[in-house]
Amino acid sequence: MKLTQKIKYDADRTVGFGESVARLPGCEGLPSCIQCGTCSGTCPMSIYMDLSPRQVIGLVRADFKKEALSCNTIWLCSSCYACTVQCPREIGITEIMYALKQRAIREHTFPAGFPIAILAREFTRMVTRKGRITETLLVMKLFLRANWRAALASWWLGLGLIRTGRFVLRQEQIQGHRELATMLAQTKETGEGGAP
Amino acid sequence: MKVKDDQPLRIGFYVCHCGHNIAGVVDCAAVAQYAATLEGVVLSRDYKYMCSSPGQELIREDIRDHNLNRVVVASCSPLLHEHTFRTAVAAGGLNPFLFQMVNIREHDAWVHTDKAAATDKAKALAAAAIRRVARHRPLETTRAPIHPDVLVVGGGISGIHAALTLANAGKKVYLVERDPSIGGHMAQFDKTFPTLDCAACILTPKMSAVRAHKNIVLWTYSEVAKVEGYVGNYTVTVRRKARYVQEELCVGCQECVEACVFKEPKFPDRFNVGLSRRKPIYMPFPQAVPQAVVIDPERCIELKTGKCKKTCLEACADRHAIDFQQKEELVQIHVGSMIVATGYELFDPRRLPHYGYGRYPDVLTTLECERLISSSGPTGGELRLHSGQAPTAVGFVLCAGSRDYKTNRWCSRTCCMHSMKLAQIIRERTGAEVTLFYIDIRAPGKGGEEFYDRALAQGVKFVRGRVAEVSDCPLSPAEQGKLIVRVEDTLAGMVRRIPLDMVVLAVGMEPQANAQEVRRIMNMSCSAEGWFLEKHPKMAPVSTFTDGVFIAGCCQGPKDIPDSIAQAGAAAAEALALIDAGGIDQEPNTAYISEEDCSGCKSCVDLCPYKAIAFDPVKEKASINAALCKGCGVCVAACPSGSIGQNLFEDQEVFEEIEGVLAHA
Amino acid sequence: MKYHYFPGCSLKGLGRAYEESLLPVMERLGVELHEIEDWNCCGATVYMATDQGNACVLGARNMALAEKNGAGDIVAPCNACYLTLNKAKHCLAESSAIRRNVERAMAEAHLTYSGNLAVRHPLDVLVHDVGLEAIRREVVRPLTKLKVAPYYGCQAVRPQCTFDDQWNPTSMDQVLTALGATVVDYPLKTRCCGGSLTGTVPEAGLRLTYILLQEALRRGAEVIATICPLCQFNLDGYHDQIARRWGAVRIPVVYLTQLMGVAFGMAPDALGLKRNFLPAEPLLAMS
Amino acid sequence: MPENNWQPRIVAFFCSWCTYTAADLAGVSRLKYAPNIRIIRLMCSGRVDPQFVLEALARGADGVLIGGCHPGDCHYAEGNFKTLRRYQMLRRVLGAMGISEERIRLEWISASEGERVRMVINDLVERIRILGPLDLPGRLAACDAELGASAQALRLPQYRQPAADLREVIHG
Repeated sequence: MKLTQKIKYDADRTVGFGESVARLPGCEGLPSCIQCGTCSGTCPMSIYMDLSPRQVIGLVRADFKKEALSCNTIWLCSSCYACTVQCPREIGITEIMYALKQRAIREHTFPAGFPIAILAREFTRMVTRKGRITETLLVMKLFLRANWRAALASWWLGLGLIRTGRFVLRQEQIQGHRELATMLAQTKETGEGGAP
Repeated sequence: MKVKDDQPLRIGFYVCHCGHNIAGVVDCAAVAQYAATLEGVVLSRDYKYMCSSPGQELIREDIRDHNLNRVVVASCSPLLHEHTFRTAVAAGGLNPFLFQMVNIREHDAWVHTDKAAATDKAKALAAAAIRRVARHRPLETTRAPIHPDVLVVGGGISGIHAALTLANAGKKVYLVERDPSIGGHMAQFDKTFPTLDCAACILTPKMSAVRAHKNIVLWTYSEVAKVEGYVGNYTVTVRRKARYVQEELCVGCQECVEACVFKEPKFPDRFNVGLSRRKPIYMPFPQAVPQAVVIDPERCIELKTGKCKKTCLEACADRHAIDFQQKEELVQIHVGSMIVATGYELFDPRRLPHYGYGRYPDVLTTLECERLISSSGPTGGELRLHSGQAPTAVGFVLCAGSRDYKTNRWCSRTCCMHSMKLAQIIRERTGAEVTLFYIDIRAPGKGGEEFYDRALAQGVKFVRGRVAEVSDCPLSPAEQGKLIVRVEDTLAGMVRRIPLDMVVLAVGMEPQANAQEVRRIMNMSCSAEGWFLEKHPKMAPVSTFTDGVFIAGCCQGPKDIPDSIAQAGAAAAEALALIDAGGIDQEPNTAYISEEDCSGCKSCVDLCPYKAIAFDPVKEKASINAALCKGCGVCVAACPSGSIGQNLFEDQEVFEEIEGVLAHA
Repeated sequence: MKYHYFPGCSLKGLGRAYEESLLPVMERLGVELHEIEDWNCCGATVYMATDQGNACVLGARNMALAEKNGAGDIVAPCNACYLTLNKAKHCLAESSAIRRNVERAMAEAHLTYSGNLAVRHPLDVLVHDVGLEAIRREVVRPLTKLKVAPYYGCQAVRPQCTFDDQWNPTSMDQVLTALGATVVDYPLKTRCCGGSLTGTVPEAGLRLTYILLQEALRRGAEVIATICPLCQFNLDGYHDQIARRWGAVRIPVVYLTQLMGVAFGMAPDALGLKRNFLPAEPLLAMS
Repeated sequence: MPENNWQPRIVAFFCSWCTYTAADLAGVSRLKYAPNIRIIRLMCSGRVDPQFVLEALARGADGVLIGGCHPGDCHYAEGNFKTLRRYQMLRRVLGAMGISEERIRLEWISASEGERVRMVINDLVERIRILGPLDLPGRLAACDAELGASAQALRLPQYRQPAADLREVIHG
């Protein structure tokens, strides 16, 4: 049996992390959490999470940044907002998950080849360049970059789409795609993307 | 500046530190130094606790030693300690109204963080009071008589206890209850925590005592319609609803109920929260007081159509207690004080669709569960599912609707204990597995923690987590036909699905739906949540802002039976103190008319809500009856010739205050 | 009744049957939908979750383009578009930092965003603007005896919902009743379908889908009605994979607007009804 | 007073039963609000003589807040309705005198609304900050000087204090 110390020292904390999250729009409710677990109980994905949403909130509030950013919880959030609606303290739990996701992306604290993060990257890239999403192309990219086995397993899906006339290979693109790219670049320069 | 009687002004100024409460934000020494420079101030001190005995003693000695003729104290709210300091001033030999108070705690130190600004504000307020007090004149209080009779509104355990206490002290009490019987929620309980003594055994003797007491006039099925007057002298109109049964003739034999043309009970029975049925003519519950039946006009065929065989009349025979002609009555009574004990309502869990109340028949409220395990309940005390079977697994969902920003933000204080009580009874009687889902177990008070211990020892399972959802969607064979609770077991650190037969929602307390109406009638205030507001949360917990009106029990906020009874006793004691004092000193803030200035325009006459202003048609002047004046000052502000003054709030006094607050930048 | 129409990427791709049924049904009900010219992707929750500032730019551009064409609410049929556009609107109203950021980007394209247009779901429009009575009048082929499970998905009613309850919405139930269908009591009506997780983390995402299908079947539904292209795709697209993992749960999943079209007497082809993986047999049989 | 460190000064007249008590509650709840307010306690908002308001402005207040019980809740039955009537009249008078009506405000605040006290005071202080100093004493002094000069020129008797005039406006 390999033993590891589970104790946390104060030096393991990133002091001010919790407060920095609580300052973001929609995350103001963070300090009022009473750790009742409604969010975890309500969450349809919580059964797969390494940390329950409640625990993530607890870690963020206690400034355990590394732990909060490296869990799979933030990536498994499917944005269904069930927790936000049910929270007795009206905490924007989904927003807090978003904030952590943004922070994790910025600090590259997610597993390499993690499909959710790759989907996020490919998705934003396609929108930025083309203005629209061509779902079938996006999914193909995702499978190629993240998990080629899944791509093989899903060959039937492609066939089905072709059969039902929904398989699009021509990339959709808006006329103002260049203009849109400039607009989006505008915010990058100032670093005011709303991300923490 | 000179005082009216030509004595030079000698003002003593005191600024209180209130420990750190004031001194932590306001520089008290600086305020005292500043005040010392103001006109008329001969003595200026700062002191740690002005309201303490040494603080009061200081005022007394200074008045004597320094020949003070005015006193100003800058400390907390005058609503809290004005009386204290006036008494100290009087003890020093001065007229108590040659005093003014400055509120630098509630209105300054506690609400500001900028120390310089708060100190400036304290100086400005002090300057205002010093200017104002110079204008004060000696005043005398008048004493209003107190009518010795008391009205108690609400016949739950609080109202019952208050009424009995007063009646035992020899006072005449009117007890008015909205329902056809007294008893309130407590009558619906099986046992009471933490002692698990039988609720009926301790309540029904008190109910009977009310009925038998010669000093109590009990009016059930009645409501307070109107209150006029003021402390010591209230005129109350009570609406006595038609019961269609002569209460004093009915002996409670219930032969009429037996004889009713409805052979089977058909209508939801309120006492059993709809879990059983009753007829249009019914006894509210077996131990009801008064023991008199009542007819529901919405259900009775005779009252609805006039075409009934009236078998009830035959059954009642020569007692003639049933009276279809009975009409609602308005009765006027005179009392000197009132105790409001109107209780609470339960949260309606239909507002939480994810808990499935109203959708799944085996999702119940704690009160419904209470009736099911009560031997006087619809199942004779057998806990049964909708299907008639006995449950093998029961869950209690705590904080259903409580501690939730979307429903009720408050903790109802009793639900943890109430649920643990039901859990223990279920464990004892049925052996079913009982799980309690909780956020925090709140078992304070005498015997509370021991009660929690007992529940644990009895094998009640505790899962720390607020239930997210109750559903009937099975994901495994074990879940088939069950109610499934989805919850995070926060101590075990995992999400669980727990199949149960019965789910009991521990619903909290809410203010009565008509609380606002009652508040208006009684001229009280409500907290933001809708509970009746006490005058001071600690120092005057059963008084209200209206003198002579007291509150007791859950209408003031959620509480358990011992606390309700304690409060009811306290309210009764307050009323007794008022009555036995024989009278009440009235603040001498009445208005008066200077006859030579009155132009006789009569514009004040109609403004007065107390009809205190009379017009003398011969002299063509108005005059104010000080005994009737309540001191609002509406007439003073309205008088076009400036001929009306108000003691304690003279125009000149207010002008000095205005000038004072603006004098310091 | 005139509205700006924001179809979103899905209605041009995987969810084209939604558009194919929405447009003729709305036209029949006298609702004019004017597609916003050169609209761009709303960004979906993916963009919102990773770059809120730019997600608001995406939303604001669409709304500004709509504004150029005059007054009127925006209709967004995809739940994710509906949520994202509304969220962008909300962020723009609440946060001055985001507003400044967006204004700078908008200036780049000579666009102005006033925030005056409401973004609405077609279900809201159907129930509150068109009205159940008008829907009932168009029914020529009542869906009598067809047992339908109304599935709203999550993002049509959460986190803010202006037109229905967030946990137990009933507006689609009302529309289905107006069509003559029998509405099955379906407590999972707002439970998440798995969203994009069916693609990224299939073992987790597909289980959500499976539970939804299974429960609808258990409650006797013959068809599930949806109002979101991603919900429809997730519930319809993985029957084989689900069958392999947990056993077959075969129940067709169609758009509410397809059911309306059938009830209005329209041809299945014209409603995209043949684009389902699992053919909507009970419906095809009716028309 | 130099323009750059000017702070609004607001005089408040609160009825003892509702608004004054609510302000006490704000204190007990430790709510924080702007320190620019000076509260004067009266038994009823119906006691607020329009003269009080004018006097406050004439003595240098930048704004006046009147607080009373909600309609229907007056401790004295309906004193607050009289306040409302006078308040509307007062706003018109001030408007006619070229003083922004926003400088005076009437609010119904019940004894339980401590949070509302905070909100109203902060909001009023902010609005007055935007309006800037009223400086009625300064303006009246300038006016006096001017009138005094012309009176001298016309050999009229000395002009009375303008603050006294303001009271006349109400009593006339």
